[in-house]
Amino acid sequence: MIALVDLFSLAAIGAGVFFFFAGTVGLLRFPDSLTRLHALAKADNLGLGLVALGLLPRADTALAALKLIVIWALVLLSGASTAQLIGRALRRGRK
Amino acid sequence: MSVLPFLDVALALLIVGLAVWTIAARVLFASVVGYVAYGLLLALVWVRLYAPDVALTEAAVGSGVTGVLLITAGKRLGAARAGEAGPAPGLAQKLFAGALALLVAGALAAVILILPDPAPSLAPQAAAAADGPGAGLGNPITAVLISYRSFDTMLEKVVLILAVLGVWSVGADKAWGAAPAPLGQRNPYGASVFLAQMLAPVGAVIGVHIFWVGADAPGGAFQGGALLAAMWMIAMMARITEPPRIDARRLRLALVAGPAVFLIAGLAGPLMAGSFFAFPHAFAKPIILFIEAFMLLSIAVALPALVAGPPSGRSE
Amino acid sequence: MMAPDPTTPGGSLLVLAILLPCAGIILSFVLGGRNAERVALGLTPFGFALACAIAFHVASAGKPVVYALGGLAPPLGIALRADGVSAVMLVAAAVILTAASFYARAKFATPEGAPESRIALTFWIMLQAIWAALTIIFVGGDLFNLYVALELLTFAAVPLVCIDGRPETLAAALRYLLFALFGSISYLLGVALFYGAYGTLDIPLLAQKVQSTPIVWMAAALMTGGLLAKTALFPLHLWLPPAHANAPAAASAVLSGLVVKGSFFLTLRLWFYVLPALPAAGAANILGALGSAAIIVGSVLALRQARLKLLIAYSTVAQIGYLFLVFPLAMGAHVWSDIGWSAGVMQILAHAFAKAAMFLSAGLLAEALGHDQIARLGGAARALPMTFLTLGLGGLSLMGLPPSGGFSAKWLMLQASVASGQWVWTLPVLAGGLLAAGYVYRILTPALSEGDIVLKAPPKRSREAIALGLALIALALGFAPQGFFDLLEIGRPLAAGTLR
Amino acid sequence: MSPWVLAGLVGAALVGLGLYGLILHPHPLRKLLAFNLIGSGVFLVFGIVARRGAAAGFSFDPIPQAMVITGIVVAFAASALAVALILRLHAESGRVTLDPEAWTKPDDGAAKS
Repeated sequence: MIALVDLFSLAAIGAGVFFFFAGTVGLLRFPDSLTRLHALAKADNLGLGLVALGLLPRADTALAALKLIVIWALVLLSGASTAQLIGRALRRGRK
Repeated sequence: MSVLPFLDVALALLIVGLAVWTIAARVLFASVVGYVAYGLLLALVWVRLYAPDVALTEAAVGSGVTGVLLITAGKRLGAARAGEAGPAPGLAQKLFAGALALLVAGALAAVILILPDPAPSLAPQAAAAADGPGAGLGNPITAVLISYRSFDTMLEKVVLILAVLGVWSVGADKAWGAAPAPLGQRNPYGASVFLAQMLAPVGAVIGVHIFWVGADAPGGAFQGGALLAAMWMIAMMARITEPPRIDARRLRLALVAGPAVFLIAGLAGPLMAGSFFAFPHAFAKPIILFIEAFMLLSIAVALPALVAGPPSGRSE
Repeated sequence: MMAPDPTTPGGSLLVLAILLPCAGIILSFVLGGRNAERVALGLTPFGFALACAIAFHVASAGKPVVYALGGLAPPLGIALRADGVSAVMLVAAAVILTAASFYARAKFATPEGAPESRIALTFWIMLQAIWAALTIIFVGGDLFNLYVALELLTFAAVPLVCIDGRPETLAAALRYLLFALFGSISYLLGVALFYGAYGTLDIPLLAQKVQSTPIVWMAAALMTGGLLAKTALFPLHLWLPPAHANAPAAASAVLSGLVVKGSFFLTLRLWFYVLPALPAAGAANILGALGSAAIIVGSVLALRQARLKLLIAYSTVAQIGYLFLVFPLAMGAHVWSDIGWSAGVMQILAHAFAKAAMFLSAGLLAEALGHDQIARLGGAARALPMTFLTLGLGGLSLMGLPPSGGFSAKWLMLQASVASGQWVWTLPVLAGGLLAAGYVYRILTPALSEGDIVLKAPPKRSREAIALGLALIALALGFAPQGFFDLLEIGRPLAAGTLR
Repeated sequence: MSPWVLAGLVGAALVGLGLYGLILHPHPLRKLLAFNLIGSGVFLVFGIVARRGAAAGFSFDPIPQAMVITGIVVAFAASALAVALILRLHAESGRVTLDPEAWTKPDDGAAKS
């Protein structure tokens, strides 16, 4: 049972790290700001979500688990909004 | 062999790299952005130094609120012509500055490496005093800030009042009493309004929570207040609310609430516990929380006031 | 485990002397408008009385007055400690700040029914803040507490420099702020190293522990460097003249007379109270040499100024140089170091009063004439006799002519140099006196010559009297009795070779 | 190498870098950034002093850490005052130079240093 939970954590966190890695590569390699933004948003939303998911079974208390979810939700919220804002600013700058 | 040492080294290199970028970047705005990223990473170093209270303060004040301040300033100044600040330094100046900086950094590093072993510490005294004047506080940092070295903390709150007045005082004479210029654009984007509406209430709850647990866990009036300040600033940037007029009685009362209550409690010390800035053993925790509540308010108001700047005659 | 509470009788006065102006700041800020002025002026007699009471306690007890805040003895708690020099400085600061407050009423008063104005609120609050900060600096016993006081002083002084809002004053204030911030942070780094080495920041506890190690030298160098930048010692003096010359006269008097003395006072605390055990002859000679250079450079630049206020400001750069001769002349436990110590403190006081008087007079003159160009002062002495009497008397003390506090200070410096065999320090003292005579002559000659002067408005008698009063105190210091110099020795760690 | 040694070296490097920038950059905002770098370097020195002082069941000495919190807030207040001055100077004159000679007026005559 414990081994199974560990395996789940490992898989989820591993997948999360992969998305972060991919996002970082995108940030460094993509040609323009909008596509880089796209790469970053993937890393933030999916990557962090998977890492938080993987950590959930390892939380000591229900409160700690709740905090993990809240952290992910907050990052999701601010990440999505700032991506919007940066995108808008870029479009305005281009005109 | 744990992986932590490698992470530490990577973090250190990244931070020094960003610091170099901040100093060396050609464009003003790039340098500002480098500094803000640097501040965020620095908070991680504080976690590694077993200083969660400092990490929270650094993230909220040192990086977050300072970031807004500097980016706003950088944006306004970045558009200005290059070279208006004066001639670029010559080679001799560069060599002199470089030599001096190397000398100071080298000497400092050498001295840090030979700090005495075992290190002197006041932790035992602080632990012993916890049974006395600082009774009932699980977070020793809060005990130091509000009890053992409360005098410093009170004075630092007075410094904040002076800083706010100093910032206001660079405004124009005819604008005195008016509100500072709005923080955001005239027509804020939907996304920033959405962010403020969603984030500000949650952030405010978290801010109060951080203050409340601060007596026993990492957190306290400084960190909670900074978070509340940030939420208010987000709301102002989305134009959901505007900076208040600087002659508003309520604003001024909120700004001085922390130091005033602290000062009165300090003055009442001789009656309560026989000495200025002493608290009676049995009531130390409620008194400290009471003082901190007003400090929370003052910090939450002072930081946005400092960012918003002097009063502006401009009305939109 | 816990050290006994070191509080002495009269100790609560120290706390009250600090909290009084702090309460004044808070009240002025909330009540606003005319009340800021009322609070500031209303508190001056109490502040003055507290300073005198502390001085009386120190003098009558013959030992420092101490208060441990929160009943917690150092190292965990913070102690306040007033010794002889603190007592004298507290009284001097109270006199000058009170004088500046009443002098400033003419410019910073808020008329009945008028709305709150920017300059009035800023001025009255910052003046009280300077009072609070200086009080802590004079009685603070903890190095970090003193850091907070230094920052308080910076935040109070900078807005005063640019209170009239012209671009050149903003630039001067900004330059001052950057120098001051560098000074504070450098000082703070030294504090961190002291804590890392000895686990305490209490001055007497540190003094017992310090040894001549690289850490201590590094900390001392950093703290001294920071304090020198704040004191505007040559070659870090560039910020001072524009900042002091552009502020309103009442503010200039306080900035030049007192604020730079705050950071100098901490330099004294550092070397004479924290580090008396260090073999510091080399460091003392470096400080003395920088001081000598400041005397010469500052005086020569003062001779070349076209504006009266700039001339007086450059004279401050020179007179600060004299202060630093105290290090070679009073360091260590020698028979002559008492003389050097008396000379140093006398120079602080004489310059504080003389310079405050001169800046206040320069302000009156600029208001009466509409300018302060020295070349256009022809005949001004006849139109403004009392103002020029004050300038002349202040100049007398700067030159070091008897009878004046400046004369006593310089005479004691010469005595100490001769007694200690350090003849070399007589040269800057004498040369500085001659150069000072030169720049004072430059002010007085055109003024005493013939010329037609049109007064825009005659200055108020009471304001002239305040300035003259300060100049007279600078002269009266020349008659200080022996008991005054004995007071200065109270609590000095290595007075006359004995640990007191 | 223990983390505190590393943090100490980073602190020393930050102080050096900041000092270099503070002396060299003519732009006041760049000077302010440099000052903030020095500040955080100094705070790190406090941090390692606190970490080394771990004793009596605490993993750190609380006194230096409390000092850092006070210091961070003061440093922010200083930055805010400096930014206000810089922006006002820029708005009033269109320049941000700190060179005293640039502000010398013709009627100051020989006021050169």
